[in-house]
Amino acid sequence: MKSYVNSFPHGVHPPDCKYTADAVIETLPLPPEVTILLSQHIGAPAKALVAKKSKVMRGEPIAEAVGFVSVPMHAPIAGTVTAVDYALNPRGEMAQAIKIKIDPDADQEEIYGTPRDLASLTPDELIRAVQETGTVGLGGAAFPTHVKMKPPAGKSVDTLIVNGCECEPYLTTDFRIMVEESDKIITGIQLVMEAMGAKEAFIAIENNKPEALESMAKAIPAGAPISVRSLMTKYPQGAEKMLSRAVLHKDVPSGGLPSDIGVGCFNVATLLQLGQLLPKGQGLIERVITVSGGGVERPGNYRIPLGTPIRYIMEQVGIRPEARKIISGGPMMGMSLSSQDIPLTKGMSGLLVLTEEEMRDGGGTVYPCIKCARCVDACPIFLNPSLLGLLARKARYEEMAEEHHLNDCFECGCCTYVCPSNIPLVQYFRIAKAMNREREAAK
Amino acid sequence: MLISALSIAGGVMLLLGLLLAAVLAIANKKLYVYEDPRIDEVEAQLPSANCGACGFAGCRAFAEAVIRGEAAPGQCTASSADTVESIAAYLGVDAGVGEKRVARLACSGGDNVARRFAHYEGRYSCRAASLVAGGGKHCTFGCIGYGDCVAVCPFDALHMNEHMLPVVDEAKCTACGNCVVECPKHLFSIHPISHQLWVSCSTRLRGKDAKAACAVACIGCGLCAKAAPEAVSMDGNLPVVDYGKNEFAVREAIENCPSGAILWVERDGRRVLGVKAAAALEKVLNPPEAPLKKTSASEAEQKSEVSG
Amino acid sequence: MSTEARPLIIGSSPHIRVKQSVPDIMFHVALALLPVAAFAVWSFGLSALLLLLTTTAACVATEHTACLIARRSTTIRDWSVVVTGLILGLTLPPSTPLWMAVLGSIFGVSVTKSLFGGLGYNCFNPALVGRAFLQIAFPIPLTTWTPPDLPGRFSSLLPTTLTFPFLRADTAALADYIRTALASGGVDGWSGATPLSMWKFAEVPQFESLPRLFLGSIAGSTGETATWLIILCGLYLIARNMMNWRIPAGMLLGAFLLSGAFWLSDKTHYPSPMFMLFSGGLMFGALFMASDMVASPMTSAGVWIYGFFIGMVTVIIRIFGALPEGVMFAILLGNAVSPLITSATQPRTYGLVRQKRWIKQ
Amino acid sequence: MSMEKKGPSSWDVFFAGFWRDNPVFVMLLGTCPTLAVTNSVINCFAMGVSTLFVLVMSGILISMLRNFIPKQVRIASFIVVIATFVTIVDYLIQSISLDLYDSLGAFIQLIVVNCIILGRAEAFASRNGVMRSVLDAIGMGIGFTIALLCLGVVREVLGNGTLLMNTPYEISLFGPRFEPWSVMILPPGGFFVLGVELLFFNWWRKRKEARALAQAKA
Repeated sequence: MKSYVNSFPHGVHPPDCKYTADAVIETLPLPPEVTILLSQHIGAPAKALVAKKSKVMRGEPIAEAVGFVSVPMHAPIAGTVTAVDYALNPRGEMAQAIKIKIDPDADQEEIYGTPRDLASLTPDELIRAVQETGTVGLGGAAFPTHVKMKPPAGKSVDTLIVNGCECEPYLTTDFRIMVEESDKIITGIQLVMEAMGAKEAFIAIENNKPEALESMAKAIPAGAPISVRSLMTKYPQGAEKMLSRAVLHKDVPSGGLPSDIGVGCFNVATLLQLGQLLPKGQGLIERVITVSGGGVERPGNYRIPLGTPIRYIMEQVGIRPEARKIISGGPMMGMSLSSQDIPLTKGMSGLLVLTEEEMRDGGGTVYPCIKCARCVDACPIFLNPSLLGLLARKARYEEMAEEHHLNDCFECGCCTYVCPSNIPLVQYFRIAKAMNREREAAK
Repeated sequence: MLISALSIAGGVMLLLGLLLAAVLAIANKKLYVYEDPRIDEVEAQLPSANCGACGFAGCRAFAEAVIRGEAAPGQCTASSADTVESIAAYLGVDAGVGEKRVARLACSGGDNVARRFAHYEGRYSCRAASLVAGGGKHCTFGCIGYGDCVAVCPFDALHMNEHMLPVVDEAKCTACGNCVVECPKHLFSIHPISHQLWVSCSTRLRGKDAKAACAVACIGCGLCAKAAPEAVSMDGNLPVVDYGKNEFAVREAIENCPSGAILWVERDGRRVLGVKAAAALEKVLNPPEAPLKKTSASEAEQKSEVSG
Repeated sequence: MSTEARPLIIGSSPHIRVKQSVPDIMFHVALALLPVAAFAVWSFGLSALLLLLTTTAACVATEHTACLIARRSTTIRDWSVVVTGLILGLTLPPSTPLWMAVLGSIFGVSVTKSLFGGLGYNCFNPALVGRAFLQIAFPIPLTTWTPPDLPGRFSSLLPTTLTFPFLRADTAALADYIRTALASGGVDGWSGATPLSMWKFAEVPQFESLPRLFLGSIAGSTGETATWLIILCGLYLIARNMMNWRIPAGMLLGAFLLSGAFWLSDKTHYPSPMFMLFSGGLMFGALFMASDMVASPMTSAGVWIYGFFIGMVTVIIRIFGALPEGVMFAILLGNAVSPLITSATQPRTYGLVRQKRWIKQ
Repeated sequence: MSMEKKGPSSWDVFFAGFWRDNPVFVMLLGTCPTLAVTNSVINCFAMGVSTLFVLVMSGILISMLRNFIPKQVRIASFIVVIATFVTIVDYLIQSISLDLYDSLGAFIQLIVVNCIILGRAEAFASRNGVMRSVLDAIGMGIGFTIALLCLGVVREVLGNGTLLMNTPYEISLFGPRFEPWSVMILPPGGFFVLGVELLFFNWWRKRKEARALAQAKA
């Protein structure tokens, strides 16, 4: 019996393509104009606090949270609000946004914020402070961090898993920040542990990142209940459910949250931002992203203000004419973007500009399923993607959800990645889930 | 010999017959179920499309409801008028025929007028494409054009035109509502054919932004609301026709529309544009002095887009 | 720089794929069968070559015609039908009349594959169905064997190969031909039996020596004799991740354990487990026929059960059945139960307690 | 079955069983004897004629009695009628040829429960006059016999290389060197041939319908 020490069963090994692993984080020049989407997170969209022509300083709150599951937005540049209306979001919808034009005379160095003494805060106050920073899960999910820090009533979190796996190919942001800014990450971990009352924390890092393992281990202060775990390099190691299996050998119950088994799971980038912003009382205005892929002339890791149009980023790093696809996030789970007008959002951990040659997706002929069972052997959730795919083609969506656990699928893409018949399984599942949601809503 | 064979056969059969007859009699008494024979008759006349437009789970359920008096025969929109009459006459009830209703599409943005700025690859279906960055059409509110509605129409009443826009054949449309449910952008709705003033656009954008995406987009100018103030009002940047005051929804409302977003649907289903809109559209589709009209037009659009 | 010149492509994630597609897999299976086919031609000469070419061509032609009739674009380019043709040819005796081979090809491909909807929808292995049909229809020619390495095998055909369609294969002439050829090589006497039938039908069971079984200098179907080569070719496919290794492993294990139990009970009557594994079509069946992806179960546990089941059924047919060989029917039986095995061995979904499936139903 | 007020002409009634409503190829009734006895032409013929006889006789009797048999006990009454005629046929075949009787086995007795006969009694004879019932019975009987022969000819020709084997009129089609396809004589052969013939007939029917539809449109 094979025991999966430091990993989880199934999964895939895509080529890692981490070309930018050695590229030190650079800061891009400020863009002339930014577009702040009011819904960059999961939950209620923020409500604009500014109107056309208001002047804002850098880091000033420009939109407030609506309710608990929501976060405020802050101005990433000092300038003048030019419009509060619609802009294209990464999902290809028109959504509410605030547009700010840079003020050439304004001071871009000074950042709005009120430093505070964190030691004196109660956990609840700390969580409120986290909400005020506008921090969301920066790994890609964009779930408000403070909501995660407050487990549902009756549940408590005693173990923290810090996700430094970065199992998606190409992406190197988490790696770079773990190498370059490990101290602030540790600060973030300690703050979150304090707020949640967690007793220990594990920093989970895949074993293809020895530098990060070393740097994080070095940054842990003596005696702190924080340890580094080296995990097997495998996709999707960075998923919450996989992490809890790999690190703690526990399963998150189906349909449940990690807090059901006393686990909280946070991305290193999120914790870095907390470690950086909380003591100064500032808001989230920029993030580090990897810009990579064959369509980019100067791939690297860049610190970029939120709301920067992708067109501007592409002008800065140089886009080749062969570029055919721009992906927000990694190639396995990322969203392809329909336009360069879309602004950078909190949930974008990378921008991949792929060429025809690199994509090799969808373009291939779709063959009938030959029941090779590779998808069954790849699915980390132990579903039967082949069967689900057949049901989806017959539009038996309810049956998929009720009898074959469709809703446990988190669309990691392993099944589609390995399918020799080029069947767009994940796309089928997304359609099925959307149809089920719509049917539920109709009821 | 013959006599004995006959008596044995006859006797055995008689006994058996008596015994089993008794069993049958009991079974008849205990297990008898009455079913109205008229249900079968009505069901036989219905179109068996099981489309669900009547609001019941298929034709048989509808037939049962009609017999019980819970539904009027006219509620079956898929039947011809003759059939409805015949069912009504058979049951001696009122046909309950309402006005003919049809599905209407709130978008006119075919590929000739609305831009696609990204090329979608994957399963050829609107539902699938809409989940991938909205489908790649510049106007994120409009029709994606992969024909999911055509696929679900049980009456062959929907067809894609040459610009990848579905066209309702109002003669065949029975208002079953399948397309209303199917469209991922929720562009279809069911209307009586007397609702002739029709806003054929769903954009939330305004002015230049809307125009950049689609030549027939509503720019929110409000001229239609001015022309027919009793029936048309502006909601955000789209006109809304109050069909409760349909008698005020006059044809004059479309005459000043600069883009053709609001139009007039004739009783036979033809869509009529206002004079101004028709002229404007003519210019977009056949720009004067341009042999290389396609490229120059798209370049011009790009420039305006970049500067704007 | 105008980056809008070419519209961006949008598509659903994942945006990268493995490069191995269905035709690649099928092509490599065909490739892996080639050495086996070459050995068959080396052992049995021109007749075997002609037989293999005939079955392959007939299968491809059948599939193409079926696609034409169904008004679909032809699917012969995915190589799967070539694999079917090769396997069918390799499972027939070298002396099979070509018209029967054509008939088996047409039957196997059309009934098992085309009628069910083509690649991916066949619930049985088409080559095996074709072979089973021939076995039931023409039992005598299909159990008439030729010794390997006959002198003159590259200069003349076996007398039955070119039998006129629908006419009886002249097995007497074949026996004469073999006797003459053997005599010219200084050997006399040919029992006309495979190692399995020599064990099963001889008055005193005879056991062929293992090295001869392993190296393939025995009588049998064209492709099943060279055990060593079959294992090598199978290992190639396993190494390329184009075959589920659990199927052959389970099947060999099942056959080994059951035949081992019999052998321990009576060593004079029952053959050793190694004899069982190396004789007849078991090795070929395990590596190339039972492992057919379409007709085998989809779960890892299910695949073990499936292999084990086929292995045991093979041994049971060989020992208790009327035929000396049982691989073909065992695999067809396995194919028939594989959907059941799949549904009974669904893996436990992450985070769920295992359902009590049988109680639920 | 079209059972409108006017009803089809007698001619239609007679021919329906041949083709449009053929009991084997269209209604898929009576598959048990169809698969079991069709391994030789003479078996098919005997089975077909026996069924025809029972169909006609029970059709006559049932249509004559149709106004006297109460609805509630009709099935029981039909079975009694059918069983009587089947018993007669059983005796008859025994007296004509014992070999034939043996090769048909239990399937003559099983005509009692052949759905074609009960089906026609229920669907037609019990609702129509004697004349029309007889026409229907003859049509269905001949249709059944034709269907059996379609299978029987193929199976016997491929399975034995002959026609009318086991009769004085046996014809050998391929000469003595024919290689018989023994699978065709065995039960699997029945399934294969029935499957292929159903495929063929349905394909033909569909094509005809499609053409009629295209013509109606044009």
